[in-house]
This record gives sequence, structure tokens and C-alpha cells, in this order.
Amino acid sequence: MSRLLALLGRETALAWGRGGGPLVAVGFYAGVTTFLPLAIGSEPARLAAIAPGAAWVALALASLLSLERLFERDYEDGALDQLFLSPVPLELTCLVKCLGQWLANGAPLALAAPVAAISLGAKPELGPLAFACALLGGLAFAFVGGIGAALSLGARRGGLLTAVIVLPLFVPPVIFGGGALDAFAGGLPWTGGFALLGAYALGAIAVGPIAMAAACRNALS
Amino acid sequence: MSRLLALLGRETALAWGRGGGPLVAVGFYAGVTTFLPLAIGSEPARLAAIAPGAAWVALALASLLSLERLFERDYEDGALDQLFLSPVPLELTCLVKCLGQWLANGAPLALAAPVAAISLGAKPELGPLAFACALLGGLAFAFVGGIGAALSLGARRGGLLTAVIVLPLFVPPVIFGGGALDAFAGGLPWTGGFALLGAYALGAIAVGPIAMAAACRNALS
Amino acid sequence: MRRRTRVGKSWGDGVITQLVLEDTAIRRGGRLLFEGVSLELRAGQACALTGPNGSGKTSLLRAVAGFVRLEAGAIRFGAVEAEEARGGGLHIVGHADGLKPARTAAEELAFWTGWCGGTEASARAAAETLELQTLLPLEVRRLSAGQRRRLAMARLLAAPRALWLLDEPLSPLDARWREAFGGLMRRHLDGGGLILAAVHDPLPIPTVGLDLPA
Amino acid sequence: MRRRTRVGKSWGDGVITQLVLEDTAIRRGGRLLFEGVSLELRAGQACALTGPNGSGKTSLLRAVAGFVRLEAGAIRFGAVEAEEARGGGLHIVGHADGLKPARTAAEELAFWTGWCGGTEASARAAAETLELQTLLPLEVRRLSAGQRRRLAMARLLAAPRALWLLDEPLSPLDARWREAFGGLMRRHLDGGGLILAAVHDPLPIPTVGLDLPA
Amino acid sequence: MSWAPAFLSNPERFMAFSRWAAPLLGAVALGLAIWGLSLGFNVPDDYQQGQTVRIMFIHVPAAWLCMFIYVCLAAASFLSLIFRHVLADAAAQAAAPLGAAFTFLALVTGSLWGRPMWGAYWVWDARLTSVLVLFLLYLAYMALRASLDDEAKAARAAAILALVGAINLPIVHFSVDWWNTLHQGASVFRAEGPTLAPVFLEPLLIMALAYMATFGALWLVRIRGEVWRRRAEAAALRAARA
Ligand code: HEM
Ligand SMILES: Nc1ncnc2c1ncn2[C@@H]1O[C@H](COP(=O)(O)OP(=O)(O)OP(=O)(O)O)[C@@H](O)[C@H]1O
Ligand SMILES: Nc1ncnc2c1ncn2[C@@H]1O[C@H](COP(=O)(O)OP(=O)(O)OP(=O)(O)O)[C@@H](O)[C@H]1O
Ligand SMILES: [Mg+2]
Ligand SMILES: [Mg+2]
Repeated sequence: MSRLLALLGRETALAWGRGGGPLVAVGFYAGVTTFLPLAIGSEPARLAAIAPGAAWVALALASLLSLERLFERDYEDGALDQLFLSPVPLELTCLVKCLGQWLANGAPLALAAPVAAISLGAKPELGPLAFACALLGGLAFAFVGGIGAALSLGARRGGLLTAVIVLPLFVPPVIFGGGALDAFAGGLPWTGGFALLGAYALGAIAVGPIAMAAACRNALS
Repeated sequence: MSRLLALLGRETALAWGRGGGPLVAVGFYAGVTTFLPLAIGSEPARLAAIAPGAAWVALALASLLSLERLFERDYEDGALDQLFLSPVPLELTCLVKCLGQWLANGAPLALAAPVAAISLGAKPELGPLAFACALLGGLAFAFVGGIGAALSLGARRGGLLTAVIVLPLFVPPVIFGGGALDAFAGGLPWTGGFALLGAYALGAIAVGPIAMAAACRNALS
Repeated sequence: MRRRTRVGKSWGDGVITQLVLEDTAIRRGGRLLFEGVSLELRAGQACALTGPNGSGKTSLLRAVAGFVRLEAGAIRFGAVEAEEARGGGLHIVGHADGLKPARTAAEELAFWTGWCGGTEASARAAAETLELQTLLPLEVRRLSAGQRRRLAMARLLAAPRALWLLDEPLSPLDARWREAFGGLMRRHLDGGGLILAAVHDPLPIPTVGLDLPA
Repeated sequence: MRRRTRVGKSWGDGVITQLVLEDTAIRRGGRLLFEGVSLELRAGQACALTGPNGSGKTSLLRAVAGFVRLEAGAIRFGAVEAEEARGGGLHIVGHADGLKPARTAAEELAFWTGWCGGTEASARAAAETLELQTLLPLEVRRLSAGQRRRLAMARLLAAPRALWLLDEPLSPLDARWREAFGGLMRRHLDGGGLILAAVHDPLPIPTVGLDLPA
Repeated sequence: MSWAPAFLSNPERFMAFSRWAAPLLGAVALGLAIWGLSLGFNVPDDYQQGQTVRIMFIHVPAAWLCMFIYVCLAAASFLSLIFRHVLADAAAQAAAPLGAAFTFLALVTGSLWGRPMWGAYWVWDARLTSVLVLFLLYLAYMALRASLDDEAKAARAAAILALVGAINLPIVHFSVDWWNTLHQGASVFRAEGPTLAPVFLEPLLIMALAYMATFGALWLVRIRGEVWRRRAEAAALRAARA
């Protein structure tokens, strides 16, 4: 247990230090709140309508971009070897790595999402749901994305491959989360989409580490 | 000259192979065009309004995220040493590195930007301007961002530093480009914003390499 | 006497007492590196693995650690299951040391000691033995080659495991540290440990030889 | 005779014929590593730089290459300006070899040869001398330690420069290649080159000694 | 794999079996297709869809088949991953391009049908999007296989991806129930029995069988090709070493 906590600390620190967390959070926040009014015109109704959706898409894209760093360095510098040689099952190790990635990247983004949405003019009531969706969605993105990152270890054109593998798997959570936000904003029942998002995130947490560990073992051999 | 061409090829290949280019081009093109309608509903009017803005946000975000890779690897694995030991001035080397980064990241994005915008429903007339803005904006982002990346070499918390240094410098091109797009869409004169964006990009190309080379020398010593 | 107890106490029950390679063969990238390589190493023995560049020394070490699959043959760890042996019974130290250049030596030592099952006290003791104390606040990037190797080796001492797999352990060390590391290896062997080391120069301890053909 | 012409032709006018360290001192991270170190090396001479780990061998090599600033003293390259000497007059080969794991050996060799001013033909010749031909299609990640070092060394031959700065050049090489690389160094010296090598083991060529204190 | 038919797990016997099975299936497919198409062209115009209802006989079997092929791909991948069976891996590798082709066919015919029915070639509805995801998954599978040099590694990585991607199958199938989509719900495979009129149902089912047989024949041929390729490579390697 203490090992996993230490690993979580290390992973978070590395992802954070490498620029993932604050970079994404600050950049995303600044980008969404300054660029969108500029590009769409500052008609409040329009802005408010797309704010949560735009925040949501930015989350998915930002997750995509930070993925390639999840395993590659550790693979190349031998840290993955050492992580492997331990009584801790590789599945747990992968799980913790993804959690660290999420803590450093997904969580700051989730914090920024409602702020950005509301400051663009979305109803403040949307805030908690936007936050919860971003949190859950970030988890799903991190765990699903980790599979892509692990599978493309050691491949030529690893980055392209990660994108090609991960994009299709990102589509369902984007649909679920976007649907929930949209429904909430329109006063429709939104729990269905949210529950599906949660289910997908749970599924990703359950399946992801197994697939990642298998892929890492394969890459190390 | 042939050295610089070879370096350009290598940098482009590395940025591309590491996933910068195709990840951004494919991922963002596919991501923006599939995720946005999924997340904010497929109402054509809404989509059309947000389309150019979304492409613009994606560009800035992607530039920001790919920055940290510009010098860090070369610094850590000794390639920067070898690049330094050459009759080619370090300023030129840095310029070519940024150009390579832009070729691999900015140019595919610029190509994808109008396609994404139009396939989301923006007026086709906007295409050329969106492309030109993205191209120029990408240049500005690459050269300004390179300064931040070089300055934060070897610093503790390099990523955070990059963000803090770079974000304020990203604001002017974002405003200029966004303004031009907005004006064009609204039928207003747009050349002013566009010219300012071009001037900013030129300024970045002129000043950036000098600052980067100084920062690299400092980091190597 | 003291050492025996330490062994029993901190290495747990599933401690490796033997390393047996049976007619092993390894293939990399379609080429058979070697075949029919056998070895029997008992507790307290060290083996110097030699052979020209590209003969497969590193690959063999990685096969013992479970990374590389054998083309033929088997690897056994005495009474211990391979799974268990690899999950905490052996250390591997090579060129790729897994140390992050941007983190400090102290952070890296603390993390890897904890990860390998050592305690804070054992990490401190290892740092003392390897004279790392003054280096701990430095980032790994700033360490000299020999200092960095010593930091990587600290986990050998900080988290005692029976089998050490060493890939060219002495090359970046200076004369004094080659001597000193020889002493540490001898102590490890005396305590019932095993060592399999890929080397180009002879080790300063008595070894069994295993030479891979070109 | 043949070598003289090659020297004159491909090394250009500003060829380094001398390396002089005058009372140099280096400070890293607030600590004075050494001071008062002097050396005079003429064309055709090699110097073996020795000293315990952390004594500053790598730092001194990097100071000669212009990366590290001297705390005191001066470094001179005979008739050549330091600027010019560093911009194409010397090679440095060390642990950080700048080779990208994901690119093929052929790509890396071609790029670095071109960058250092060599031609395609010289790259081919270097690959032949260092027996890299069969390794060229492999990604750098797949090379063994010795193979990778040979690839890094190929630029020494592919782009002739007078001064070689070598950081522990022999350590990952096997006995045959230590011998062979000794021959290459001897040829370089015969052709009027200079070598400054940080080592822990003696070099297989006659050398001037320079020992840094702990 | 004791429960798997022996003739499938033994390459020799597989080759012997497929030598006559592949052409036989091909002939069956041709016959069924002629029969199904001739029935299909003679159905009355639908009161809602008019002429365009005939696209159904091309579209729906292709849509079914692209999901079925993914099931085959996932099953073969599972067998190759767990039992390290080479023939299963060859089967998976052979199935992927076929799956991509039939998914593409379903997408194209669906779009062509969508134009008259919904007024647009494409809408971002859950069924259509999830089929697009299926198509992308097939492409990702092939891309992953192609970009790892080591064939054994590539096979395992691709198998992992195929299994993970299987999560998309229920989404494709149930998307019409989970979201209100433009695309219509299930009308054949329902617990309460098909709601389709028999005039339409009969040619549809015949066409479905024809598609199945086509896939079976092509799959066998491709697996045979794969086995041959691997044999040739092994032989070349042996020759190089000798
Ligand atoms: C690109 C557009 C389309 C795609 C990707 C698509 C995809 C699919 C898929 C995957 C199925 C099989 C579902 C299952 O068995 O679970 C299916 C079935 C079907 N599709 Fe489409 N479709 C498209 C357009 C259309 C259009 C425009 C129509 C006509 C209104 C249509 C009518 C049908 C019908 C009648 C079925 C059979 C339903 C059943 O009995 O299960 N499709 N389609
Ligand atoms: N992943 C791989 N794919 C293909 N070939 C590989 C791979 N890894 C190693 N090789 C090849 O296998 C051979 C053995 O490599 P290995 O690193 O085991 O040699 P070594 O004996 O440790 O050599 P050295 O003394 O240089 O360290 C080399 O020729 C190398 O190119
Ligand atoms: N950038 C730096 N900042 C602070 N200290 C540094 C830096 N680089 C090196 N040092 C310190 O300077 C000392 C000399 O390092 P150097 O790498 O020159 O030693 P070396 O003689 O090459 O040792 P080795 O034999 O281990 O390679 C070491 O103690 C190292 O920790
Ligand atoms: Mg080796
Ligand atoms: Mg050194």
C-alpha cells in the first residue's frame, strides 16, 4: 500500500513537473475563456450554449495530447523494468500510473472546466455537473488512453498510433458526457448520460489496467 | 545549408514520429469534428458559430502542449551538445528546430483547421483565412513557445515555468487572429488583425532564436 | 552468524538459493544469439558473464529477470517459483537505471528503496555505505557517471534481495570504488546471495565463468 | 605521407595543432572541483585524464568543448581561435551520445555525419571500419551497449576533426574492439590528431598522464 | 483448447479442410446472392420508403456482418492471446481488413440510404457514430499490427486492442435503444420476433446468408494466404541461417 502511495506521489510529481498539470489547466482555462468569445463573438446566449461542450471537448483533446508521456519515458530509461520487478502486480502499477496522470492532468482540468463554463455565461447550476462530468470523463480518458499509450510502446510512429487507437475509444465518453451536459442545460433528464459516463469510467478502470499491463509486458519482452 | 536542411528533416521527423504532428493533425481534426457535435449537440447553427473558434483553441492548446518537447530531450540525451559543436551558429540551429516543430505540428493543424471549421458548418469563404491565420499563428506560437521551452531547460518544475513564461506571450496572437476571424465572419474589415498577427509572427521569428540560443548556452554550461 | 539471521529475517521465506539455466537459447530480431547455455549457481556464488559485444549478455540478464522470453530451455530459481523470484527476489542494475534526471538523488533513492521493499533506515544506511550523503540534494542530472551508478546501486543494499543481476557494474567506477564494491559483493555472497554479472573486465571476487560465443 | 595530405585537405586551415590548459580551475554547484591544472598537448599526442569519481574529468572535457565555463585559467588551441576550434575542430563522445532510441542507426549516422561535415562516402567508410553495416537498419534502441558506443564513435571517423575528447571511451567495448579502437586512435595520432580521454583504465596507446585530485 | 475442433487447431488439417471448403462457400455465396437479389428486386415498393427500401438488402446484411466479423476477430484474438495459437492469430489478422471493408460498405450504403430518408448523408447520431468507431477500430488494429516490427509482439498488442475494442459492439447494437436516434430500432433480432413483413424478411435473410458465405470464403482464403506467407518467411529464415 505504502508503495502504491509513493508511486502515486512520484507519478503525479513527474506529470506535474513535466508540465502536464498546470500547463493544461492554465492554458485550457485561459484558452477557452479568452479565445472563444473572440472567435464566436460575445453574444451571451450563444456562448452560454456551447461553453460546457467546448470545455468538454478541450478536456478530451488535452488528455489525448498528454498521453504519449505516460509510459514512454519509463520504458526508455528502464524505470518500467524496475517497476515490473516487484511483488506489486503490474496491473496495480498501471492503475496507479493512470491515477497519477489523472491527478496531475485531469483534476486541474476538471477544476477549470466549470469556472470556464460559468465565466462564459453558462448557468451557475451547471457548475457542479460540469465538474463531475470532467472528473469522471478525465478518469475514463486517462485509463482508456493509457491502453493506447501502452500498446504503442516501442512502435514506429508511436504518437500517431496512440491517437489512432485512442480516438475511437474516446468517442463513447464524449457522447455520454456531452449528452448529460446538453440535457441538463435544456432542462431534460440528464442522469442517464451521466450514469453511462460513470459506467464507462468504471469499466475503463476495471479493464484498462489489465490491458495496459499486458501491453507493457509485451513491450518489455 | 545542407546541414540545416538535414536538421530540419530530422527535427520534423522526430516531432512527427514522437506523435506531435500526426497526433495533432489526425487527432484534432477527427477529435474536433467528431467530438464537438457529440458534446454540444448537432444543431447546425450552433456548430457553425463555434467552428473557427474551436479550431483556433485547438491550435493554441496543441502548440502549448508540444512545446516542452522542443529542447528537453536533446538537452538530456546530449544531442544539444553535438548541435552546439558546429560552425552553424546556435541561433540558426534554434530557428531550424522551431521551424521543424512548426512543420510537424503547426502546418498539419493549419491544414486541418479550415477543414474542421467548414465540415462543422462554417462558411467556406472563411477557409482560406482560417488556414492563413492558423499558419501564421502556429509560427508565432512555435517561436514564442520555443523561448519558454529553452528558458525552462534544466529548471525544477520546467513545465510550469514554460506555461508561466509562454502564456502571456500567447495572448496577443490569439487576440489578433481571433479578431481577424471574427471580423471576417461578421463582414467587417479583417486585414488589420491579420496584419498584426503577421507582424507578431515576424517579430517572434526575429527575436525568438536569439533568446533561445542564449537560454540554451546558459543551460548547457 | 549475524548475517544468517539477517538473511532469514529480511529476505523472507521465498529466498532464492539457486539459479539454474538449462540449455537456454535466446532469439532477438530473428537472430539466434546463443543456444545451449547452461549454468548452475548456488547461494554464495558469483558468475562472470563474458562475451563480445552483441553476444547476448544483457539479453540473458533480462531473460533471468523475466523480460525476455527464452527461445528454448528453462530458468529456475531453486525452490522458489519464477513468478515469486521476479516479484521481489532479485535486483537488476544496468545502463538504463530508471533514474529521472530532473528529480533529486534523495527523492529517487527514497522512492526506489520504498518500491523495492526497503525502509527509510536502510536507505540511509545504503547512502552512507556508498557515500551518497552529500550528493542527495543534487538532481540526478548533475551527478557524475560514477556517482550516478552508485546511486543506482544503492537499492542493492537498501532493499536486500538474494540475486543480483549486474550489467557492467564496475565500468564507471573509479579504482577505489571498484575495490569497495568488490567488498560489498563479497559481503553479499557471504550472506548467501548470488550474483550474475555481465562484464568485460574481471571482477574483484572469485567467480564462476560463463562465456557467450560471438 | 598519404595521411598528411588527408589532414591538410579535409581538416581545413583552422586545424587544431595544440591544446593548452593554463592553470585551469572549475567550480560546479558552488564547489571548486580542482584548480591549477595545466596541460600541453601537441599534435600526435594523447592524454589520459584520470581521477576518482566526481573529480571533474567530464567537467574538464566539457570545458574544453566550451560548455562549462572556467573558474580561472585559460584553454588555448594553438593558432586556432577557441570559437573556431569549437565550431568544427573537435569531437566529443561521452555517455550522453545524442542518439535517439527510436531512429535507426542508419538515419542517425547519416544525420550526424552530415552535421559534423562528413560526406556519405565517409559515413560508409566509417560504418565499414566499425563493422556497423549489419546494424544500420536497426533502431538505436535495439543496439547492445557496445554496438551503440561504436555507432556514436562513427562520427569520429566519418567527419575528421583534429581533437578528440573522449569520456570513458573503452568501457562498453569488448576486448577485440578495445584493441581495434586503440588502432584507430593510433592512426588518428599519426595523422597529426590530438586526444584527450577521461579514463579509469589505461588506454592501449602511449599517453601523457593528467591526474585530477579527489 | 481441447474443446476446439481439432481440424481448426492443426494447421495441416486446416489447410486440407480449407482447400475445398473455401471454393464451396464461394459457390454457395454466389448462388444465394443471385437468389436473394432477384427476390429483392421484385419486392413491392414500401409505402413509406418507396424504391429505396431495396438498399436494405445491401445495407442491413453488411451492417450485421461487420459486427459479426468483429466478434470473430475478438474471439480469434482471445485464442491467440491465451493459448498462443498461431492459426488463431492468422485468423485474426486475416479478418481485420474484411471487417473494415464490410464496415465501410455499411457506412456507404447507410449514407446513401440516409440521403432520401433523413435528408442528409450523415448525422452525428449514436448508431452512426458507433459504427464509425467500429471502422476506426479495424483501422487501428491494422495500423498497430503494421507498426511493430516484431511479429509476435505485434500479434499480442493487436490482440489486446481487439479485445478492448469489443466494448464497442454492445454500443453499436444497443445505441438505438439507449439514445433516441434517427436510425431505426431493431426489427429482426428482437425478443418478440421480427416486425418486418415477410416479403421483406425473406430476401433480407437470404442476403444475410449470402454475405456470411462470402465472408467465410474470403476469410478462409486469406487465412490460407497468411499461413503460406508465414511458412515462406520461416523457410527464408532457415535458409539464411543455414
Ligand atoms: C451511415 C449510415 C448508417 C449506418 C452506419 C447504419 C448502421 C447499421 C447497423 C450497424 C445495423 C445493425 C444493427 C444491429 O443489428 O444491431 C443497421 C441495421 C439497420 N439499418 Fe442502418 N445504418 C445506417 C443508415 C440507415 C438508414 C438511412 C436506414 C433507413 C432508414 C437504415 C435502416 C436499417 C435497418 C432497417 C436495419 C435493420 C434493423 C434490425 O432489424 O436490426 N440504416 N444499420
Ligand atoms: N529488441 C531487439 N530487437 C532486435 N535485436 C535486438 C534487440 N535487443 C537486442 N538485440 C540484438 O541482440 C544482440 C545482443 O544484444 P545484447 O544487448 O544482449 O548484447 P550484449 O552481449 O549485452 O552486448 P554489449 O557487450 O555490447 O553490451 C545485439 O546484436 C542486438 O543488436
Ligand atoms: N551542473 C552541475 N551542478 C552542480 N554540480 C555538478 C554539475 N555537474 C557536475 N557537478 C558535480 O561536479 C562533480 C564533477 O563531476 P564530473 O562529471 O566532472 O566528474 P567525473 O570526474 O567525470 O566523475 P566520473 O568518474 O564519475 O565520471 C561531481 O561531484 C558532480 O556532482
Ligand atoms: Mg550489454
Ligand atoms: Mg565522468
